[in-house]
Amino acid sequence: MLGNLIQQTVNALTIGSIYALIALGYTMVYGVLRMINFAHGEMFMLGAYVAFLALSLLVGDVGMSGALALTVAFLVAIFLVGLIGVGIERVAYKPLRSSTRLAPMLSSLGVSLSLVTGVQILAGPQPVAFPSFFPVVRYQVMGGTITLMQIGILIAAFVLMFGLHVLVNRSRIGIIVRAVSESRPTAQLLGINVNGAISMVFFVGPLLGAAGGILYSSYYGIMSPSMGAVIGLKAFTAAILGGIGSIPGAMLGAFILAFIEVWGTALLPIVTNGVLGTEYRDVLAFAILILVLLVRPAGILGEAVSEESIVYKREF
Amino acid sequence: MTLVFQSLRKVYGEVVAIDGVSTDFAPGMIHGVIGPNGAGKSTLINMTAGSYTVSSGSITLDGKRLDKLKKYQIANSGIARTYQNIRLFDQMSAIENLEVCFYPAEVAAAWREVIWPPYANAQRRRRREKCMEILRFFDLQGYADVDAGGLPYGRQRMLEIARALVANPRVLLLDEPAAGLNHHETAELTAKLTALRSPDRIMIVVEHDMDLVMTLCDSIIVMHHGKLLFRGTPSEVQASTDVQLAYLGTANDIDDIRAAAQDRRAQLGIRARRRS
Amino acid sequence: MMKKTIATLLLGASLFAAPAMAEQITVGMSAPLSGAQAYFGSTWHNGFKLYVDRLNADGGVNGVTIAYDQQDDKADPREGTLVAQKFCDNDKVVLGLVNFNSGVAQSTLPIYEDCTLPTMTFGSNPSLTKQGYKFMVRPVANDLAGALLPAEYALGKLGAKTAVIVNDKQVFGQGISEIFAKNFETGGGKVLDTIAVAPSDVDFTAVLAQIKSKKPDAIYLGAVMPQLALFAKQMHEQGIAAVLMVPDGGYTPDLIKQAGEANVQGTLVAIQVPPMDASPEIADFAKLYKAKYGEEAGPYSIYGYVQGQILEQVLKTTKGLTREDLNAALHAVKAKTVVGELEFDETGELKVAPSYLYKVEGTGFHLVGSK
Amino acid sequence: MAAADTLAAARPPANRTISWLVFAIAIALIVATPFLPNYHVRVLNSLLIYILLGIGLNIVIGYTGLLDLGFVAFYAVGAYSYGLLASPQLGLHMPFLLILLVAACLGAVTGILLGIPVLRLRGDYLAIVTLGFGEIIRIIINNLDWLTGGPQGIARLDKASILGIQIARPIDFFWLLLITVLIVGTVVWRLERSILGKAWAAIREDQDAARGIGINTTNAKLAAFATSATIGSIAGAIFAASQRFVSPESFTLQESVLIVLMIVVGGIGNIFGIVAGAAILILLPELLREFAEWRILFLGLLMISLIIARPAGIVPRSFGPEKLIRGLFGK
Repeated sequence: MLGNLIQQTVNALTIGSIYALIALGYTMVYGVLRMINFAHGEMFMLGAYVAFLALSLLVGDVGMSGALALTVAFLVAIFLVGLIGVGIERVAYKPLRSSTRLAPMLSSLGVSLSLVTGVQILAGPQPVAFPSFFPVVRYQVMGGTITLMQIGILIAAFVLMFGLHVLVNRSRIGIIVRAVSESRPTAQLLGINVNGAISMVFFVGPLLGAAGGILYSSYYGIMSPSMGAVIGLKAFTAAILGGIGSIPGAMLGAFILAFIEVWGTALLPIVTNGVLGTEYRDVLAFAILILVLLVRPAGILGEAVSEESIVYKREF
Repeated sequence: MTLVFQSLRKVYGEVVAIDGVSTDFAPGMIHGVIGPNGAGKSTLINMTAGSYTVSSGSITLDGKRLDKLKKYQIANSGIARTYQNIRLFDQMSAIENLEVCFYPAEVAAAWREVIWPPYANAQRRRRREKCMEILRFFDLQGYADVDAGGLPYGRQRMLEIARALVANPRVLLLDEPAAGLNHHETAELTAKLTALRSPDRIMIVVEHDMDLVMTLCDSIIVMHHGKLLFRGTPSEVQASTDVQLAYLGTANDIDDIRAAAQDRRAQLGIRARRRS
Repeated sequence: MMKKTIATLLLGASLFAAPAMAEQITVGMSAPLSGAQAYFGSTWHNGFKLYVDRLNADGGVNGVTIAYDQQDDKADPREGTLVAQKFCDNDKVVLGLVNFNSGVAQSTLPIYEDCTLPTMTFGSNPSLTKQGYKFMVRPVANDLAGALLPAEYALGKLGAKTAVIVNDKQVFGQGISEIFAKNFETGGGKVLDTIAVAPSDVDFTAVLAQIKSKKPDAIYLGAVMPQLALFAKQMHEQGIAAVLMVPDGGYTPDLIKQAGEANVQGTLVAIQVPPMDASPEIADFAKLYKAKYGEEAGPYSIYGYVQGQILEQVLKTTKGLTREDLNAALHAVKAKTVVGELEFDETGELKVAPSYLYKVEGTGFHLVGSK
Repeated sequence: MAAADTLAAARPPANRTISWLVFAIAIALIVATPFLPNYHVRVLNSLLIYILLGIGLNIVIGYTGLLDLGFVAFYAVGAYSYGLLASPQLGLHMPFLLILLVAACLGAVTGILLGIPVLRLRGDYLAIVTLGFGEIIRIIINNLDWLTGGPQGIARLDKASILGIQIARPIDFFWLLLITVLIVGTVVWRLERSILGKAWAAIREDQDAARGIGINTTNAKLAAFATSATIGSIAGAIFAASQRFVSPESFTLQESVLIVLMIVVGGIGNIFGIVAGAAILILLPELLREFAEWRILFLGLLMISLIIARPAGIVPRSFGPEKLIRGLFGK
């Protein structure tokens, strides 16, 4: 039982850290643009595909080997996807910045549709086996099984999140991004390069998302063009749960969601005496989300908006 | 009977924004609320209108407790307000901004408007005429069918006051109505507000424009650090050293107060114009 | 150039006027060609196109060439009905090769019935043939057959006493796993638990922990790829020793590739397809497919190929090329195909539906039973 | 009288040519439909169902300014009402009109029940919660096998008939849907112009200020939610009757998103905009069906370009039914 407990906790942490990497992208974009970026899930998917492509080029054509190729592929992929993110923002969202809030959101839906279909056409619609970034090593900890992969994912995710923390809180760029998040008009008045800050966010968000995608594909050994949709929705839910716009909130929300999923699957049939099986797991997740929002309408760490501090009179 | 505050308090976490204010406002008069930045003037308005909750104490209008009501119920109890940052319904025409105020009285018959066109037309005509009247009072009739968001800033301020008047409220709360207005517009505003004085109506004006407050108001409340510092007629306020201290720390000249207020007004004006 | 065009036109006109056997028939093909299931739909269709193109290259069947009109139904019942109506309205379409998904077939079959368009329906849900449709046949074994062999094998050869059933709560996965459960219990086994997972799930560790504590002899997983591979992989990683049994979707090299060779050893896959090396014809098919499309055949490609063979036989025996004629011929057909001789009963179901059971050994599938 | 003068002056002139053109195309299409092949009629039916759904959802999104991403839940409620009350599933075979009534009521009740807890949430939080409710309803339908048939759905639904006239052929459904769209469209348009509609607009523009003028925003939003749900549910019942099969696959999140897209691409808050949006997003993929994946790619790129070119939608907000009528009759 203890072994199971430990193992499920590690599982939840692993999944949660991947969710967190993606949720951060949602929340950062929301912070600066008040926009739900529906195409963000596709950055996750692109990460895996670009890394796969890079890896096969490195190993196949360049002849690089093993661990080095994996590391290079990982870095190249997340960097490229970051650039793609910036490009997408320029083309599909920037022209809509002064328009209603719905317009860029729906434009991002179009981007999402195009990216998924584009990859389907280029790489084929079927799922593809994805190489493991870590050797298969299992550790037995008090009866539970933990893999090296899980440890690797946790470390990688935490390094990235710590990097983001430093970037946001300790660097000049971070200050600029935070200023723009606080109030775009004021930042503009103060002569801050708002476009630069937005580009930065659209670079860092997809970069983290892509990292999440690579770790995820590596963890499950598979990638598919449609994988962004499901995970994207989950990460978005996590970001909302934690309080969208809040960076710590996104991480917290992601881990809470992962724990709900893992423990929901394990406990639902037991608690309800078999009436509700694991198939109701997503219902449980959404129900908890709804309950949290009823108590805290702006999410766990989100700031409640008062009437006077509202930025937009229209919500959409 | 009057609008009464009874040891009103508003607390945000550690910060006490309003600290035990007790006062009352008589109908037929225009009451000014002044005080330096952060004195709690707007908070007072927001609490009265139900935009903010009341931490403790009570607000009653004609003996009826308001502070436990929801915001829309407070509005329907005869309290209307304007906002420091104009909050019109931007994509509705000027006259629609006024017409919608008939909602509380007429929503119960909305279904008749849907199924019976002649009734709907009659209702619409009636509403329109009433609102046109108010628009004319504010010289806005020419803008009736223009989207409120597209009006010049000064007109928006007027339209917001017009909107507050549709339901013929007992209490009219004006939160910095002159903010961002030029001299000409301010004069116009003063004239309109003076004309709105009526024996049944309690008008409360929060304002930084001292000239406006001094000429317009019958009675003035001075707020300082969330407390009621002074209450009196304009001339009493001008004579009070307490008030001068509150505004400027050490100053003793009402002209300095005026200058400080002017500064604040200019800032607000910039902000407000940019928003629009 | 001009002359040639006119000649063609004239030729066309004269052929059009010719009685009875016109030169070309059109087959309406409908399957998900976009979206998550596009791979299954398109590779299945490719199998059919592969065979038909070869027939056409040889001058058709008795001079009749076959054209196809391939349409995307997105696995959506609403879109399926639109496609169905499109085929119905097109007089040139005399046969349908339709609906990969039983759910879509449920809403399109009444339309095909109304316009008397005979179809070879692919959806394998048993209920489809129980609704009295006169214009459909199902050239593949339904789920009843697909889930019988694994249950018998588990009980008999493996001596399994207990099983846990997992399904993805989709039409196919749920249907087939319920039938397995029934067969397993009729044969004397005990179903310890039935667990449903979401069709989008990729992480089964929590479910597996639950299963682990029940210590079943066998696990039946009613789902499709890539869930089959993910489940097998995680099951092995959790150290669960039970035998994993999966339906036809797992009969693909992807199962072994995606799960990792070590993780799927001993997994049993039931499918209606004989081994690719079972006969020269099948090996031939696999080679031809790869040559034409540049990739390995999909899990359902061979069915498409078989349907091409059925069509060939139908064209050989039909009286005319009207929908009614083809329908009659289709119901009466006895077709020799790469999976054996196929014929239909009056409900349109295969009289004998061959089914096979494979075990994953190394990087390949080894036949361990057939029926 | 001065009021009337300024009124006339301020209103934009009605464009007679465009009005007549739109009117003529609509009439021509309606008159021609009985002579079209069944496939085209079915496509038009599909279009009409989406227009109906669009009209319903537009009340919440376009008029009231609330982003509802779970609209498909009400569509499902209506469809399953028909599925359960007119099929062998429960052995019930109720008449179509009665089911339509039941579906409408159920839709309204579901709308209110879902609305009560969520309507105090703002903006994006409302969006995710409605999305969650949409998914919850779909998952429950998918798992309540004993009632809904689970993923297998409910097959062999009764043929619909109204007062003894059977509604079975595509063209029958065309007339049924056309009449429904006209009735619902008119009712919704009149609602929008009523005092309730004005309150919805006020909530959309600034819900705090709306409260400040005495609007009980919760009730007004609930009214919007319930009306919209009722329409969604009616559309669902007709959809089920025309498909004669219901299964959870028809009620996915993508469907909700598609309807939102229709509204925004066409012109938010405008009934004609919905028609335009539906035409683009339903007809275009239909015309390109054989191109499989390419058509989806094309659609995605088209969506981006359209939204960038016309962020407020193809049909300008000002070109509503009122303007059409004035354009036609020269008032």
